[in-house]
Amino acid sequence: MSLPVAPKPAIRRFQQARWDEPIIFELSTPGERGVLVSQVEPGVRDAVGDVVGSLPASLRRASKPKLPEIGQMRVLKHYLRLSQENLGADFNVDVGQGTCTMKYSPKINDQLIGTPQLTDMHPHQDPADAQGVLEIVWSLERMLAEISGMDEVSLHTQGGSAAIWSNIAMIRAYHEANGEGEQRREVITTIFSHPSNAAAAKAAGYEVITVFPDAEGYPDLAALKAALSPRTAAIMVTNPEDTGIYNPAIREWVDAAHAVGALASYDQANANGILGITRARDAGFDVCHFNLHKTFSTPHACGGPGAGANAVSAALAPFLPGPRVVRQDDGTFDVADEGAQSIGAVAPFHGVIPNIVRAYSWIMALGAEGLLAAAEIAVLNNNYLMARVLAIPGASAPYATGRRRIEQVRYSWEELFQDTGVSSEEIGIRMTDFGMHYWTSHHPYVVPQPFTLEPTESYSMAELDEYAATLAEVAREARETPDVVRTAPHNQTVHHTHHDDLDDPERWAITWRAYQRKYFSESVAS
Amino acid sequence: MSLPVAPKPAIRRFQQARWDEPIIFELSTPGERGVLVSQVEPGVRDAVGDVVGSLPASLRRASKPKLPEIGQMRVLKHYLRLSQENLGADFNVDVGQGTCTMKYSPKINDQLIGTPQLTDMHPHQDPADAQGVLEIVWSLERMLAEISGMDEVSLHTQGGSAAIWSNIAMIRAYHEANGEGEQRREVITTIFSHPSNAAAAKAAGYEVITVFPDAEGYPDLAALKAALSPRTAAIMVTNPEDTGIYNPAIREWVDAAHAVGALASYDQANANGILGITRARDAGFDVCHFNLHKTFSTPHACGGPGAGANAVSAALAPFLPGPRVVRQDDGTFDVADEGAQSIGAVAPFHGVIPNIVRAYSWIMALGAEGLLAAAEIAVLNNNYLMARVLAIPGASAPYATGRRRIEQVRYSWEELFQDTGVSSEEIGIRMTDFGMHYWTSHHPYVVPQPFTLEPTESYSMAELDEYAATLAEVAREARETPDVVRTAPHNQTVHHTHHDDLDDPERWAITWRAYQRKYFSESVAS
Amino acid sequence: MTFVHPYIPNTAPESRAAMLAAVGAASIDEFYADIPESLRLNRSLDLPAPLVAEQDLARHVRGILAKNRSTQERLSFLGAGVYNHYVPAVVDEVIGRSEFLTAYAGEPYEDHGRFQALFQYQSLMAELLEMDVVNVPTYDGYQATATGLTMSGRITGRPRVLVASDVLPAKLAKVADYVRAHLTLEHVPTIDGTADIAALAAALGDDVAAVWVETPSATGAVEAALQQIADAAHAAGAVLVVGTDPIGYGILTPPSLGGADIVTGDIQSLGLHQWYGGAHGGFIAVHDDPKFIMEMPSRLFGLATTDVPGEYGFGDVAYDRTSFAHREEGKEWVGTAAALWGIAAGVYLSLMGPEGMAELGETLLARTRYAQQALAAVPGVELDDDAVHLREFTVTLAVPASDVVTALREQGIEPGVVVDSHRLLVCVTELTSQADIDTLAGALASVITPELAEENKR
Amino acid sequence: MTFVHPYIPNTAPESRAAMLAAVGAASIDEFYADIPESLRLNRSLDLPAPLVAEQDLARHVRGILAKNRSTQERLSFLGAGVYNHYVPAVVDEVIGRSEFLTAYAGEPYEDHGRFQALFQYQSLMAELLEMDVVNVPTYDGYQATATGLTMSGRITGRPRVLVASDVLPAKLAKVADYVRAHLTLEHVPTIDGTADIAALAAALGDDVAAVWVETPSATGAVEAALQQIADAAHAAGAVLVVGTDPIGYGILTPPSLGGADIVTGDIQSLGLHQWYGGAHGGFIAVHDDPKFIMEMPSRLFGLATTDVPGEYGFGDVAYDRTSFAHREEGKEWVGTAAALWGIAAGVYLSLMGPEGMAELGETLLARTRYAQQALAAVPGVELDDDAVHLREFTVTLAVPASDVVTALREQGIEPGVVVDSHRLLVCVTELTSQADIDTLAGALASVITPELAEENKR
Ligand SMILES: Cc1ncc(COP(=O)(O)O)c(C=O)c1O
Ligand SMILES: Cc1ncc(COP(=O)(O)O)c(C=O)c1O
Repeated sequence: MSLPVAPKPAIRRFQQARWDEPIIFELSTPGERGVLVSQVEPGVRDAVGDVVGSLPASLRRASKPKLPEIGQMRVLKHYLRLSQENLGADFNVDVGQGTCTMKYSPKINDQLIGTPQLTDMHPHQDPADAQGVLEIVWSLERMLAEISGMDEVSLHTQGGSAAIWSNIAMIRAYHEANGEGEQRREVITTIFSHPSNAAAAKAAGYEVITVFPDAEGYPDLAALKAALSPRTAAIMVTNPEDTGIYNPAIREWVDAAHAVGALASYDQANANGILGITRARDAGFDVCHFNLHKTFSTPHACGGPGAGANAVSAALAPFLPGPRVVRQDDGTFDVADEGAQSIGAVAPFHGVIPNIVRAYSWIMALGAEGLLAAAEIAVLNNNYLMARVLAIPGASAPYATGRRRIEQVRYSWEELFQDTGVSSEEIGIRMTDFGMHYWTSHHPYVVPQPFTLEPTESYSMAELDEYAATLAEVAREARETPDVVRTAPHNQTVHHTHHDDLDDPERWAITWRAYQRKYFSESVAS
Repeated sequence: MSLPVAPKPAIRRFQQARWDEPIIFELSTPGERGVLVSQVEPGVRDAVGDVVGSLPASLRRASKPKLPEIGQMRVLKHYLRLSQENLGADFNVDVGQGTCTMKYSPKINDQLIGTPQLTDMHPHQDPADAQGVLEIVWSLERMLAEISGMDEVSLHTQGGSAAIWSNIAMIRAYHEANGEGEQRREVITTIFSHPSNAAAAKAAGYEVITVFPDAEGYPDLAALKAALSPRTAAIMVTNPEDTGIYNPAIREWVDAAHAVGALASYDQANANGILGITRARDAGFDVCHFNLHKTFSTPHACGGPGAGANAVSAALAPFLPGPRVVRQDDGTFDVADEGAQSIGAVAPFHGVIPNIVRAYSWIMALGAEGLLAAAEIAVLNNNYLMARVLAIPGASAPYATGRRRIEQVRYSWEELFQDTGVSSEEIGIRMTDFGMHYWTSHHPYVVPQPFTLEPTESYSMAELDEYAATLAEVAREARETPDVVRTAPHNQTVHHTHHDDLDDPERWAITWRAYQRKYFSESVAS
Repeated sequence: MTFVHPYIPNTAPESRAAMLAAVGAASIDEFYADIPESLRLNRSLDLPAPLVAEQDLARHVRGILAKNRSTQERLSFLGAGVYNHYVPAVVDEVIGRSEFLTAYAGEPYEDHGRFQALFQYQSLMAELLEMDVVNVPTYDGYQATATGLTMSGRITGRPRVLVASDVLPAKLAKVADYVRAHLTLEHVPTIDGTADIAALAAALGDDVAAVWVETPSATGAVEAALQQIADAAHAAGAVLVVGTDPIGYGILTPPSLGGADIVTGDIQSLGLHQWYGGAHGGFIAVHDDPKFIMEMPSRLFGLATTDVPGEYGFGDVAYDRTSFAHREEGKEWVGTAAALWGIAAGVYLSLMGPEGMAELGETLLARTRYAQQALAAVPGVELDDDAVHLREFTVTLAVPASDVVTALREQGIEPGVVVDSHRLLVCVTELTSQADIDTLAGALASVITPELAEENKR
Repeated sequence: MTFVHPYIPNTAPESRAAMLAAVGAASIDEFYADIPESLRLNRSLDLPAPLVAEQDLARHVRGILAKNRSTQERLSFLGAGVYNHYVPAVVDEVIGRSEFLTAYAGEPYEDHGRFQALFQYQSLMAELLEMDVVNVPTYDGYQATATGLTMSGRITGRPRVLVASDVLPAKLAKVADYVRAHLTLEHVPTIDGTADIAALAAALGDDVAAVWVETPSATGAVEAALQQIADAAHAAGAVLVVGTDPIGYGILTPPSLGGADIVTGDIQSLGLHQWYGGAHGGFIAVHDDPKFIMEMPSRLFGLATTDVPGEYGFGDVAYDRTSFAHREEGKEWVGTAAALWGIAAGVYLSLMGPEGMAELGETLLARTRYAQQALAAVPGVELDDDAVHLREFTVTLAVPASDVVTALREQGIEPGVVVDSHRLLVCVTELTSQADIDTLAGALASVITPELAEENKR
């Protein structure tokens, strides 16, 4: 009776696939073809003659581009092998990328968008032929209006930061329309608001003032008031902030901004903890945005396309980007030009259609009750995980001592670092050895040796336990076998990578051709 | 100037993904749901009352099945992780599964079949609504008739062995129709023909006579003639055989069978080396079959569904299975019942429709010229690889000395085994450490320490070189560090596995419930 | 060759030339030296011109398939062996994974995922069926039942099989031809849709290898007296072979608990699309009894330990049974069958869980009952029996069934499969809504006018 | 909660309760203590009833999407920023891989595949464009050009941009609003579809940051005098920023060889479906010059060595440029943009290779020319210019363009995009066959009758 398999160890024995593939150019074999192009019909050829030969010399490319020549299966194999060397959220207990709401992207939604009746639609088609897609755009706008409490919604942008840009562009247009464009040159944000608020405001020509929190990590109302003035165009804040702390005085913040004639812009990229609980409108905001690729489940796609949604009050509605999808009295949908005050197009056409359909489907799968459940369980998961993490010697959650957090927590390994010299970044790299992603936090590291975890609603208790146990194991290693941590990764596709080449213009190699030229061309060799 | 990366080593540094996942039952958490079922409408509920309560007691299941309870993402994650632990042909230089024609299955074909206009078709629909699928079935039959030279084709079966069964079932019906059913009780095959020929004949009630090759590995015509008699129902042979040797006297074999009133059945599962070169009909066969999942590129699907195609002469056509797809005078297609002599259904409906469409698409992508190119390059690849393999000390290709082979070769490590004690099976296991599949050969091991390689047309010279170099490396290890080979795998998902539990009825565990019952139930524990 | 083909890398002229040179061949023809000239085709195959550009191929095939009208575009009540159940997206995602789709016959090392997924399939089916042993799927339910019966013949050494239920004609044809070298089939006519126990008992004898029960039967009738049949069969030394569809066993008692020895059937209902009838897998389930197991032709994946504690290994159980090991000395044969569909069914059951299968079973019973009531309420439509039905049932119409089908097809409705001049086999699933059923009833009523009914009575 | 949701495992009551207990909370409401009561919604959101069963959701969404008629069902000559190029199946296969689709911001270790795939994308684009540096894609061509221009402003410290080409109105609107805090745009009207070199030279001055050329322009005209423009711009100390579509550069000289300093554009043509205009990625290419590179806001993936010889590692080049590193002190901003589309374009170029891109370019030129000829042969249709056109061109019609569109839509044809009362922008690709073009010409001829043309002249 020998069969029984011993129980599995507490910590997963993981190894990432390793294919050690060359760079694709190295796979080239003269003459091979990956896909063939349809030949021009003889009739066309006869009618047009030698179109290439008759090009002006300036337009005729002298030699073919040095793309690789590879048969189809080998191209496929190469990229499939690379895919296995990538830790998608579908494989991961992906709670380690705090602020990014790595929730489950339902496969049914990927399947639904695959129809040619979406992939093969052109935005200039007769609206009569596009009633389905227009209906979904319009319906999702209405849903997000309800979820935010705002009046009108635009889905044009391809990411959260682009939506933040739209926010500030509308604010700018609004003040200009009111003749205050010259006067209002400042935007106020907080250090725990996403960096794109500061950066987009700057790109729009504003000076940026950053408010720091009080000792307990709460946004500092007094500091805000000191910064506000008639020069203020807007406050642009995230709430809950990256710390997972909800600003209890958010209404006062908005009121204070309004008191000096500024607008209030709410970064709700990640609204995951408060869906159905509280809304941008309830706190008095003039404009907010959501990331469909966070709160509303569209996949993160290696870093996009995501999708941004801007929601505004009636006062800002005239400034929304265009074109607009409208519902006519007979219930059909049409495309209308943006109005005269609009900031115009912020991106081509109507936004990231595949993600708009996915987000619509996600909301339809959950409804009001489900959205609330998502928020509540995300918050439950977060507080549960916090209890587990704080039980690890060396980990702490600075600020708001003894209080609960909303959907994420910015933690610190400061104590562990002081004890061992092992940094948060090193711990993150070692976590990959167990098949888990871990991210430090946004810069600057106001919290020392930071890491931000956000479990969302997608993970079961068992998965949260696994993540926490793995963190604890790495922390133990940091104390007992720090070299194991410092020399990580050990179970990964690649090994410790030297970053010094990446910041030196003489040495960096941003493309294969630059690499060849810099290091292997005759002139270098000689 | 430090960047340049050293050249990659000659042998790929591979590691298979390892997730160490539990068995799915271990992931169960009470109350979780993976997918929800549509609720019955209140109107239905009212009309029918308590359908479960009103079942006879004998029909009402006492307790729910002990399936696991798992949220959707965790189910997905589990199976995705398992998928990464599997070496698909898309990832592999898959020349190691000789006789199986592991060629490229074009992705476009997978994409084409994904339409609801194929997935959601019911076989009893109005033929007017099924013209597309019927056209493809009919067209593929015609194409295969041309490729085999036979008169009629049936696509009903789901695999090559099932097609072999159809062959023998038709042969049996034919002899019975001729009043020779009682007399003809024997089927002759060769040892290098696929085992399913022997096995299916036995299942159909025949005695099986197996002919062995001559000293040079050529099928032995004299031995065949000695075995033939009025008791012979059929010869059932593969050609080229598993050795890659084409029987130059194949016509004489068929004639000899015919001379005693027997039929000749040709296993063309793998016709890859002779497409457009020579045909079953040309050698006089009465019936043959193809595997669409070998020669005609449909994916092997972890072991099915494949698809079999039976092609017959006019004399055997009345015995083909049904229903039949027919083309009417007006060019439309219809479904017709099989005739009175038909062996009837051999499987539900019209065969493996997704694979029928894939095979059709593959042929259409190549045409006559492309099919010939596939054959010729498959044969070129095979002879090229043979040269590489025979350059490895310890490897040999028994039989047909100094001659070329068609599409595959049965090799032997006998010399290496004599020198080192390392077996072909052990070499195969070690090959997996480099991300490569390798198979010994069909039983019995007439060739000692055998391995059969079949490179097909899908691999570039570079990939064949890589495979051969890896084989050479393992052979070198067998001589220099045999323990490395013997204790393999080292870079795999799992490690050396103990097979002794698998053959003992007391110990085997074919399902999770049997495992639990046998090893963990109270009665065992006590 | 006039083209370099993307599927055939070495059609690139330089590669081809280099390889020929490497093996010292002047031309590819040299490799074919063993094929006599008399057998050479020596002309081009007569096939349509190739569409070597993928865009052209795609347009061509899409154009043909666009001639189809799917059951998404029609209101379908078609069953009879292919069922329109919902396939969760995760199922398609998993079996669409390149690693699974394109793998074949790897070792348990490199193909650990396949072995585990199929072991899990076996295990999940085992829970649904309450049987300890399930095979890696064979082709389809027809083959599974055929093999279940030949197993009974080998186990008992007896020649007769009693068929106690109504069986789909195609299945019966397949089984009959398959087993006839070893067994004869005798049909014991059913009463009211299910087995005639008395007649069956009378037909039993010590030459009976097996009693074969289909439940749900070809008309969707569920056999409520399975245990009685089992007892009678066992008393006669016969084996009880059941052919079934597993879809209802979240709520219905599985045959093993009614005394079945070998349970067989098709897994198309468990997560496979309809595919014009082109997607099937056959399961064969037995108890953990070597007498039965050693007669199974299919592969069986079992758990094994490895050198590393806590690691599940897998391998083939009792491989020596198979034709792979011993050619004609193995049990029937084994080959490429339906593994991927087995993985699909495993994912399906993993997602559905006990609650899902129970709710689904209840939904099917309720919708079936509702459809029976709704149709029976149409003048000129009569239910053929009052057995418990799952998913399918037959009605007798006052007018020719094929006329009704023709008329309803014009309305975009496929009302069912004609099983007899005036009989129709109607099928509903969880995808058939109440409104759908009401639409069918309305359409039937409009077609079977009282007048026509009158006419037909004459 | 009344349901356990498959997407939210801990809605299972036992788990929920266990977790609350573990953290010592009586209810979830405790976690929200910081949210003042006055801000609470305290009612259910007013949303449609959920479709929690996947089958119901699928039916609902499919039902809505079935209202669309795609360009597979219509004959489409629509372009204007979204192009119907063929997408090889392998592209969709790769970007459909769960590992790529759902990954986000992993380290180069765990996400080696993503880094390599995007480094390859950069490198493949670099060959097509003959430039040494290409970014990880930003949102779209609009953004790419806008950023190209703001880069030029930062590099030169100057305030004016001269727009030398016809630009799509929406792109112009986006760019104008984007750059206006830093730059003013001045349009130098084109002649015969391309730049008016003399006027451009006259407008140049030492306050000009950049000359912006679009080629192909909004009307598909290819700028043949790029080098002259570059020379003039460079002489004035300005940067040449080109907005383009990379699809033609298998056969056309890329802008870098005509003196462009910053080349920007959209990758939709390279392997992305039309998606109703919802799939774009923006590239920004520069030479390997830190003055330019350090002004780029996007991420740049570069090669690096690892501890293991022969292993390619990757990492972020000059990360300190970015807003991730320095908030408003970074260059503009960086965020989630279009990485997956970049991978798609990389796979596309890997498949196409030099021959494929060359053949495609030639095919596009030939089809465009053929379409121009075929349409110009229709009475009442005139070509607007005789510049070299790639894929798109405009015609002036003797009747109102919107009437023509309305009439042709009734025949299932989308003849093009109306760009002016009597002007139509017509687009062809490799998917537009000769027969398709002939159909369009025939349909136009039938609509623009001489009579109507006459009437409209009055
Ligand atoms: C709060 C917040 N705001 C804005 C963003 C920026 O979104 P994106 O990455 O789509 O540009 C993020 C995402 O990281 C975020 O978490
Ligand atoms: C020559 C030959 N015949 C028959 C078969 C059996 O085909 P299948 O595996 O589809 O049953 C094979 C496949 O291994 C084969 O190579």
